[in-house]
Amino acid sequence: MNRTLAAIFKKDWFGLLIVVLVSGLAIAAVKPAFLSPFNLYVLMVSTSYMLIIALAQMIIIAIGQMNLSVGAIGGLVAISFSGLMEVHQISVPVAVLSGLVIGIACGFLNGYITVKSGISAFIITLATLYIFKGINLGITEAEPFYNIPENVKNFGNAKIGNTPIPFLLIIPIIITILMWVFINRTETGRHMLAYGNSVQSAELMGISSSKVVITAHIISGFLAAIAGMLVVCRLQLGTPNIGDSWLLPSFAAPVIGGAVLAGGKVDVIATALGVLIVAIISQALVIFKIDPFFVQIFLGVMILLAVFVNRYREYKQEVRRKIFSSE
Amino acid sequence: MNKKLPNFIFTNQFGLLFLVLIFIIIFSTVTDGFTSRFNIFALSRVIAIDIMIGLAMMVVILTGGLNLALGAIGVCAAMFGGWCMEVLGIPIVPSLLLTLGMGSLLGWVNGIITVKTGVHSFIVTLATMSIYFGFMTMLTEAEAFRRLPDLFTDFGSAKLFNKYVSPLLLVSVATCFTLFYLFRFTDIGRKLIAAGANPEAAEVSGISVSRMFIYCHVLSGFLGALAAILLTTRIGAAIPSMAGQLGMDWLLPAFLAPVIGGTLLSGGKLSVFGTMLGAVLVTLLTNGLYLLDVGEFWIRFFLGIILLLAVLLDRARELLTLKNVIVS
Amino acid sequence: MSEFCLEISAANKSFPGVKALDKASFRLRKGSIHALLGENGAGKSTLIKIITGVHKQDSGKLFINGKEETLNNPNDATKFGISVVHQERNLIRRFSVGENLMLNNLPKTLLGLIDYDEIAIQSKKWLEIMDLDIDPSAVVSELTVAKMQLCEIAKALSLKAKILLLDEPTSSLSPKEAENLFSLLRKIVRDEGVSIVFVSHKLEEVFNICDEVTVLRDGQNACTSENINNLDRKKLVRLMIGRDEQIVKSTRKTDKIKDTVLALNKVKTELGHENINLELARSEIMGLYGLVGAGRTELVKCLIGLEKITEGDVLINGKKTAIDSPKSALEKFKIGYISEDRKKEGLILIHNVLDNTSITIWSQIKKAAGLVTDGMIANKVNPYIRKLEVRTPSNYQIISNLSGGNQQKISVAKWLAAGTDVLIIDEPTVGIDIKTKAYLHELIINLADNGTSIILISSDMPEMISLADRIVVMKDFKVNGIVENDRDYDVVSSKIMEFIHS
Amino acid sequence: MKSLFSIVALAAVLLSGNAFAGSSDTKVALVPGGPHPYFAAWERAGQDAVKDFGLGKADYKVPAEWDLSQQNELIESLVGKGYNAVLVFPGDAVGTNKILGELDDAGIPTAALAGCVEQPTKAKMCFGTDTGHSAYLGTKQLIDAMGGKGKIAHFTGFLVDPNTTLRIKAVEKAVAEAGGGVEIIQVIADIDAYEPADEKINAFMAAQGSEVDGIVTTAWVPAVVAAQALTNMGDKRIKMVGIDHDEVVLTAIKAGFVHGTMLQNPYGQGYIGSYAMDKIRSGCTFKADAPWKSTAQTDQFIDSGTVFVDITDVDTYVDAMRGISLEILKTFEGDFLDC
Repeated sequence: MNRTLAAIFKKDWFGLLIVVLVSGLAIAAVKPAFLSPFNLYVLMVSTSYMLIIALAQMIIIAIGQMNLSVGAIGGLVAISFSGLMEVHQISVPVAVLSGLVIGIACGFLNGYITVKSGISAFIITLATLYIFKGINLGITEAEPFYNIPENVKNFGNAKIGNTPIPFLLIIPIIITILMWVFINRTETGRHMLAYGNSVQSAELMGISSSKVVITAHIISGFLAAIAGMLVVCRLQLGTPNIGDSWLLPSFAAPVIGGAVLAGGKVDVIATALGVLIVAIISQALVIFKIDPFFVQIFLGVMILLAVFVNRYREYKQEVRRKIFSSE
Repeated sequence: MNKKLPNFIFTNQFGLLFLVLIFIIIFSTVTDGFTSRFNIFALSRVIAIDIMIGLAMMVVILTGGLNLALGAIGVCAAMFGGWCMEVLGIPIVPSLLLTLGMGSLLGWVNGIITVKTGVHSFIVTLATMSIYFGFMTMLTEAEAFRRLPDLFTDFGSAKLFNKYVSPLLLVSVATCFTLFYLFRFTDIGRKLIAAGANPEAAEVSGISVSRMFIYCHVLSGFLGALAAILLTTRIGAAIPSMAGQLGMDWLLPAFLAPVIGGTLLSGGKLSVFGTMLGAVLVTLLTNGLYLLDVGEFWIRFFLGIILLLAVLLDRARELLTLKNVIVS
Repeated sequence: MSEFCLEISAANKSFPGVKALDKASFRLRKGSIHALLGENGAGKSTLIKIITGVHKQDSGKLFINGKEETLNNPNDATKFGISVVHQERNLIRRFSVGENLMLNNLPKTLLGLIDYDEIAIQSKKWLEIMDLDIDPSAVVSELTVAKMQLCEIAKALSLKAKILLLDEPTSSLSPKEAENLFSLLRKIVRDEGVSIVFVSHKLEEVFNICDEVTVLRDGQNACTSENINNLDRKKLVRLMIGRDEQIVKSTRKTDKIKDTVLALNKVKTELGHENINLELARSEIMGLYGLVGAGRTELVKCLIGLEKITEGDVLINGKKTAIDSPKSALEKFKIGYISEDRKKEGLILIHNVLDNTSITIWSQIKKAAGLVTDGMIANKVNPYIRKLEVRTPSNYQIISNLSGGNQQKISVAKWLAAGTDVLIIDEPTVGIDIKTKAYLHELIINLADNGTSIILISSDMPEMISLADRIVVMKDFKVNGIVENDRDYDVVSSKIMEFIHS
Repeated sequence: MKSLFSIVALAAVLLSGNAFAGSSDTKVALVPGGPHPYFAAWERAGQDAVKDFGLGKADYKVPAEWDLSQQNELIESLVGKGYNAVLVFPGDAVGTNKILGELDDAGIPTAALAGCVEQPTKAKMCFGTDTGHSAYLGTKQLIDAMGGKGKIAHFTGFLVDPNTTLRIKAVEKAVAEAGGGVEIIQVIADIDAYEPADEKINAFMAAQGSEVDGIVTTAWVPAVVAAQALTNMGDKRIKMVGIDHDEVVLTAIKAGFVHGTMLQNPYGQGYIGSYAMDKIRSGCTFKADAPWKSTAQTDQFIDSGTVFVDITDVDTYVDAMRGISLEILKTFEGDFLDC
């Protein structure tokens, strides 16, 4: 029993859970409104799509790469999704489906080019970022699509029964669980982490790089697509700017969750908590009426703190490793 | 560091030079006004700034890291310089020195944090970016400094070589040669590269890697400030939005130039002139695409396509030839 | 059914510029341990890569159990039960031992999800075969190298390997661990019906466990499936290098050894060394011997300032000093360290010969404004590159394109160039062919004779005894005893063993 | 945008009003700050100007990104292409001045459109909206709607944009004038992207929704998101005054969730702006005693019309705009120009 407790304590997400609870309670103590149903609802809404965006980046971090085009894919899907429904009167399910297909296609493109060219994904996705966003602007000429079907809009606002839980949160929750299972309990998932740990070893173990990398990018594109469409549901319009602001948070959450940019170490639960922390912070900034000029600084400091904490936890283990690492 | 000439043909720079020439020929034939004096002058000025931004990022990429705070540093430095000139009334030269000092200082902070915590500079600079920028907006309340000495602002619009070239370009090119000397012909430069290529080996070989990494970040801040100065003379004022929200408008040119120029993202291999040509290529393309009526909304798309082709082309060349040039 | 489980006949393989294999043949008898020998660059690794499906031979046939087969990729090889244990550790360090063993065919539950309990059970089986009592859920990164090695073999077995290739398996093992490994190899050959291809530079080992020998020289067969009993060391060496081996009989003049240059006094380190007392005299070769994990490399790393010394004094020429970094070790105290880990700590693989050889001397030779040109460097380092007979097309060759032996020569050359008073040499001849090895031995002795004090870390007992003047035996991060080396192999080695097991 | 069609009608009216003979070699470039729906009307305005006033060209040219340098690059390339008059929405109220000066040296007349550049400037005029004043008027409207007392929240855009600071000050001014009854309880800025805007504004609603009585938004995105938020909440107690003509805002006004919005006149700006540029190129100069308005930024300001619309005239605001444009155009030459 004690050993399991110790094991839990070692987990990345444990510390974060504490942070979430403490900060949550602290804020609530000062501003009871923080725990009001509506506020919780708002919190969960903003968490919902950020969660998926973070996972879309996390899966790429897992294989030791970066995907700069997450936002561009999300934006492209968002406007295609709403555009198809407005301009071409396509039924919602079909629109969703084609949205997913586009996302997957974009992801596949990223993965395929990265694998075949052997160029760092950072560069490839930097280029595709231009391409996807370019198509987006080319199609929309910066004009939003407004006529979103009612049922889509409702989905964006509805709560489950009279709980404060938004419908929007359902899909992200399901996906988070699936991702956890995928990373920890499926062969492909483990192979991705193995690849992230050491490309060379993975290949010598007969793990196919191209399969791993392409799959990862497809998943990333798929998730970005879902996020894009959720944002449309939420905003109730398909504007070309969707996705422009995703890049930084997409990295912040996994990193706060203790992910290693070099690859091979990610934690779904911790990432989810990372998203929650970021959301709580930005809410706290509003609730406590922090001077708008001060907000940026605050966020930066928070990221640094989170990282320092993670580093400190690793530090001791490292000293041990030094001793163990034999001649 | 091979000096045998025939190998030059297989270098990344040659490939880029080739592309640049091709596009120059294309644009000057199919578009009107590409070769107009006004356009060339304008180009020279944009290129100058993009080169400087590219170099500033390059020196951090050398360590295998990234400097997301580059834009923020640039703006902070420029605003500080503007403040020195306008509010404190300090003469131009000392003000500029202070500006560069500020840039170096902010870079130094990035370096220290990265080295001391061992956290990847991507994260560190991600954080410092919003911190620096936040302080800047807070202190300036987004008020621009535009009563700058005429002598200073005129420099940005001065025209040389019978009005074809901006002096800014000379500054950038001079900087390129200085950096080339640093990395190719000095012990410190060689140490910087070695530290970037394999920190453990460099450390064991008696190089203080952490110091080298800090130098790289300081140098990055310094060049960032220099780029900001050029930009300030070009827009005639120090304005908080000169690099966009959080200074992120600088990031794309900052990555593109070194990346296209053949600087290794994993560190330890850079190309000063490659970065220069990279910046030239990108600016050339944007300008050319604007001139060809592709429809402004599609410009990003075409830019992306061409960038992709450029890196793929370079990769193909790389696979055909065995690279052994570390600095060029 | 053929008596050979693996057979390659007249295989040719060329790479741009070199003919790596020239009608090379190889036959592996079922249930045998077969030594594959040859100098670096003789074509061993190419042959192995063909056997494991990494490369494809240009011409020539490959038979498995008598049937001709083609291997297009490593997976094919795995399917035929061929698997290889490489020199570099190839486990996923953040994964558990069990998962590493099972990674290629992870047991699944009905839902198709990974079944970790099952992993524990199955992997346990293979660990037991290798007499490893590790918890399958233990994380690899916390194992000792020796254990990692055994895990890799266990992994190979778990892949139902019938043909096992071991590439320099003992390069980082202590004699005891090596002996343990050998008995296990014999065991699996006996019990699991495995046949083993054994690649090593340590001829003692070959005679110890191998049944048959194939020697390659310049891509051709110097001998094919020769029975070990028809060979002796002399013959074997002649087959490998085409001439007799000059045995280095130490001509050390110990009279030169005097006045302590470096002394450790009750030293305690953050890595856990306790009460270390050592004295090193001018032009002395002091050996550090011990099992893997005895803390030898760790000790010298603390000495040159890579890790911290927490208590006790370091005296250089009698003066108390604090060495805070390799930089000051090199520049202030002229102490150098040739790392055992060439790829990680020794060389910068993506840089060229010139830069790697000169890395230690840039600050020495710089002129005004920090000027350091290739010309200035070449003048300084070329003598050493020539002296060490480094084989490279030009000074601008990228290190990663050089053979292991030449790489090692470079990592030595850069410290010769630095002109240090104290040189710490860590496992200098691991994975190095006989010629280079002998050469490096002579070099070390010359250095000492000319006044350099040397700390030699080696797990190779013969090497240690032929070189060192005094042998310090370490165990569990402590000094267990010091043996004056009178170069009488049996006496000295037994003394050493006593200290190790006391 | 349906508003366009009725605006084409305006063109007809204007034509009949005054006939323009011959075609000039004036090539006007209408350059917005970046891709943004606000400016869409400029494209049509330019085309109509060409038809009606016989310009050589009047093209709508959009920078690839919202980025001062991108805008400068575009303008420079346009000049390279032979455009000889530039109407620009300043990428930065100060930073854009330099290039305008350089264009002026090259003999190319320029004017700031929709938003102003700060003086000193070589821009011939600022024809557009006095951002500060519009914010001020909007707040006044809001305060009236609130019955002269209550708590106000102000949502606005990027802090790096000097206009943002102007707007914040203007809102404060209006509140101050209203006396003690009204107070600003919160300013939320830097929300020019939809996702963060949605997050912050809703967070605000959750925390302060019960206390706040009025909301004034002085940037496009916050206006859209706030209007959306109120609609979703179905809250008609909180009064809101938005800005610009995004359909979300207009629908919210019709539905009664938003009190009203401060409209600008993009079509008129593009149409009359192009006309003015042509006049200036054909040798006209601005009168010394022209009836300039002056703003915090410039004293060579011509108001392109800022009207407040609420539920009563939201359907007919286009006519209001037409009226204004007509007025301006009628008197423009007489009042401002020496030809």
